[in-house]
Amino acid sequence: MQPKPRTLQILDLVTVLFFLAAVGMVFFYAPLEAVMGQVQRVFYFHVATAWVGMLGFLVAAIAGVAYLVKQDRKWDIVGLSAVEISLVFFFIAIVSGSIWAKPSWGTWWTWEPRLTTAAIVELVYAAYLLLRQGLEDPERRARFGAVYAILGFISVPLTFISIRLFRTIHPVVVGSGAAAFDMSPAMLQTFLFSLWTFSLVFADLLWHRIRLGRLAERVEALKLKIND
Amino acid sequence: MRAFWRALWAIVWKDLAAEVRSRELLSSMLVFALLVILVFDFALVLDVKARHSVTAGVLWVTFAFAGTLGLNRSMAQEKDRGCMDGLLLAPVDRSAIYFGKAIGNLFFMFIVEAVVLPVYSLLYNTNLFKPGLLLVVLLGSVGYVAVGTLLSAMAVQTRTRDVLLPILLFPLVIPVLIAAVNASTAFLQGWELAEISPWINLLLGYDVIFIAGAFMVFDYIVEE
Amino acid sequence: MIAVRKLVKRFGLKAVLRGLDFEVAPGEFVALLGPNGAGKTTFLRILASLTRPTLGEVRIGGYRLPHQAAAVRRLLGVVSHQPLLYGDLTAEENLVFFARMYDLPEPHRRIAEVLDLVGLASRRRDLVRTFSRGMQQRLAIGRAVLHDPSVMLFDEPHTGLDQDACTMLDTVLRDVAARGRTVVMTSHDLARAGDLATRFDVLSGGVVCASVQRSQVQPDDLLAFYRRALEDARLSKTASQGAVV
Amino acid sequence: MLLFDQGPIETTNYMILGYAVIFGVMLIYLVSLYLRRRRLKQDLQVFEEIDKKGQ
Repeated sequence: MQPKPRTLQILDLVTVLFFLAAVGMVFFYAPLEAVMGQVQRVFYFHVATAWVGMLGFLVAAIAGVAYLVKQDRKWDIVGLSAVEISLVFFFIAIVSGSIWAKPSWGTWWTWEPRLTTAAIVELVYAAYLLLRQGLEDPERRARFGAVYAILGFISVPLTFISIRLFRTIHPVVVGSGAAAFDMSPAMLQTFLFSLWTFSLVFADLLWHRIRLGRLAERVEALKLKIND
Repeated sequence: MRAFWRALWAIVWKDLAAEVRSRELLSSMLVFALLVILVFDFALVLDVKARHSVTAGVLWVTFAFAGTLGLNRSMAQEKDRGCMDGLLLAPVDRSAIYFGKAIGNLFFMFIVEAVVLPVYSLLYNTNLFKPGLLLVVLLGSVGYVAVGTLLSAMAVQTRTRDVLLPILLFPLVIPVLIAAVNASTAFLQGWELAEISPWINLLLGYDVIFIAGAFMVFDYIVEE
Repeated sequence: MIAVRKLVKRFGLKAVLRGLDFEVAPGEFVALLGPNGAGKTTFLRILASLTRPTLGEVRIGGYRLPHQAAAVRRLLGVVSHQPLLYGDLTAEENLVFFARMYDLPEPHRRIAEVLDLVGLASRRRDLVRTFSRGMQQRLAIGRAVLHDPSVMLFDEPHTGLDQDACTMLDTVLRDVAARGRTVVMTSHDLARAGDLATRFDVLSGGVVCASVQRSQVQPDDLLAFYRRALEDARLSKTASQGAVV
Repeated sequence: MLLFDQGPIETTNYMILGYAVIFGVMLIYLVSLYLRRRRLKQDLQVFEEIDKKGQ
């Protein structure tokens, strides 16, 4: 195994520091929200995890295009890594969003456009992984994965628009309006800082996951060499 | 260009001719579609008022479910006896194969819809034959089949095969289903055109985007 | 007619073909022999333009694969161990369909000719589903020669056929080959290949490891030649691995 | 940290639950990355030894 690159070590350190700082800001710097109380603090990391999920989706689609053009396996590893991380973070976003919704809207789940779209994206990713699982030939797995990641990426904005359109015609009855609140400067700072921190977390995790993929590839190559 | 169209229609003709012989694709789609309607009737215990509001939903779920049967079967026919290789060996652009299969599938969808709509109208004593609704059915089916044909070509090459198609397909066609259901309801309940047009635009947009997308990536699905 | 240089095909990390060189002159009938998993089918699929090569150069009739695939496809007739036919269409309809796919100028005259050639004229209105395996395979040959290709690829055409059907198939194969066509056939049936081919190549370890002309080998010695070729390939591989240490 | 204000609703439990999920799932993912890496490294070691012996 190649030793951990120096840049990655630095990125690890910076990410951890930023993460600790973000946690500090969320709990000690951001003021208590006037209506919602403590639960509003979930909001900062909830949005940040959703942001990471979207970032991963974007990276997976770009990696998909790159794979189809270059036919280079490293893009397949990037795509799979991005999807896996996105899957985890979208899951966090959905569950934390639901926890936030309970006291705010009085229900664990509402068919709110963003929440619903996130759930559908999660299903697209699940389908992506199932598709890969059903294919033996790694080259075909990479190709189909790339195609599906691209199609998924195209469909999601349309899904969001359609749900949005649907909900404006039939407005959500349950606790509408409670979702909106004004952010004080300290809140806004915390919010933006969280977004920035989670972007770093994403980059760091992606790098680690890609390294893991490359390691797996090396093991696979060695296995083939021995069996030969 | 002439060769392209000849090959495209040859594939459509081949699919239809084989179907006229075996009828296995349409018969399973139709029986299944009618069963879905029946199941909905029992499951939802439709009283007159409730039925009125869910008609479009029931119709589109029926089309979508019956559609996956047809899509699977149509692509499995190509895969089982190596026929897909036969198509790929022909000196035509791969998109002719995609469009040929897609038009064949679309045709089967239309036949199912042409049976389901009057049967539903008859069973529940409503008239579903409104020009607006037919337009929605057309646009919705085009989008559904455009994505479905592409994904069925992927699904038949996997170990899990038939099981995988709905899992791959449904998350991607959600926009079509939402838009088609809403537009259908709107036409059935006689809404204002201004309220309907966003849905029609969405369907049109989806159709254009996904036909173009499928056209571009189909090569990567069928060629090794 | 066919020129392959340093062809490499990998499926993922697994190399199936490793720098294969292969040359076929016009009119030759080459039998590709080799154990299962040697990469015969993969190689034939690359020649058939169904699989893209990872590295290396493939030329057929002067056209390069995969870039000039459409031109190559016009030259190729392919028969695989699957019939590549539609069971719910009649023999004639199958051929009509493929004639359209190849955009043939006078389809009906040509289809009648081909049906005569493969001896199925009397069954032309029957569904392919009702055909025996041997008849399906003959019709598959009919489909492959429909557009009068100059290069023919046979992938284990005898698979699943009984003795009689094999003999009939051989007659058709010989007939097809006799018209000056270049033929590459994979087979693990040495006796059948020995009857048909003019040259024998052995594929092992992802390369062509031995080649012999029919004139240079007695039919009875073919098996010995094949065994020796595989043994040599095994030894040279062990030797090359030994050299690493 | 706690401001005993009259205004906001008491939602501390939800906040704790939310962050338990956020940190918990992230931790699980990190552990899974670590475990997968460790197993691959073990495999690599084993295969490298076999490879050396084989030659």
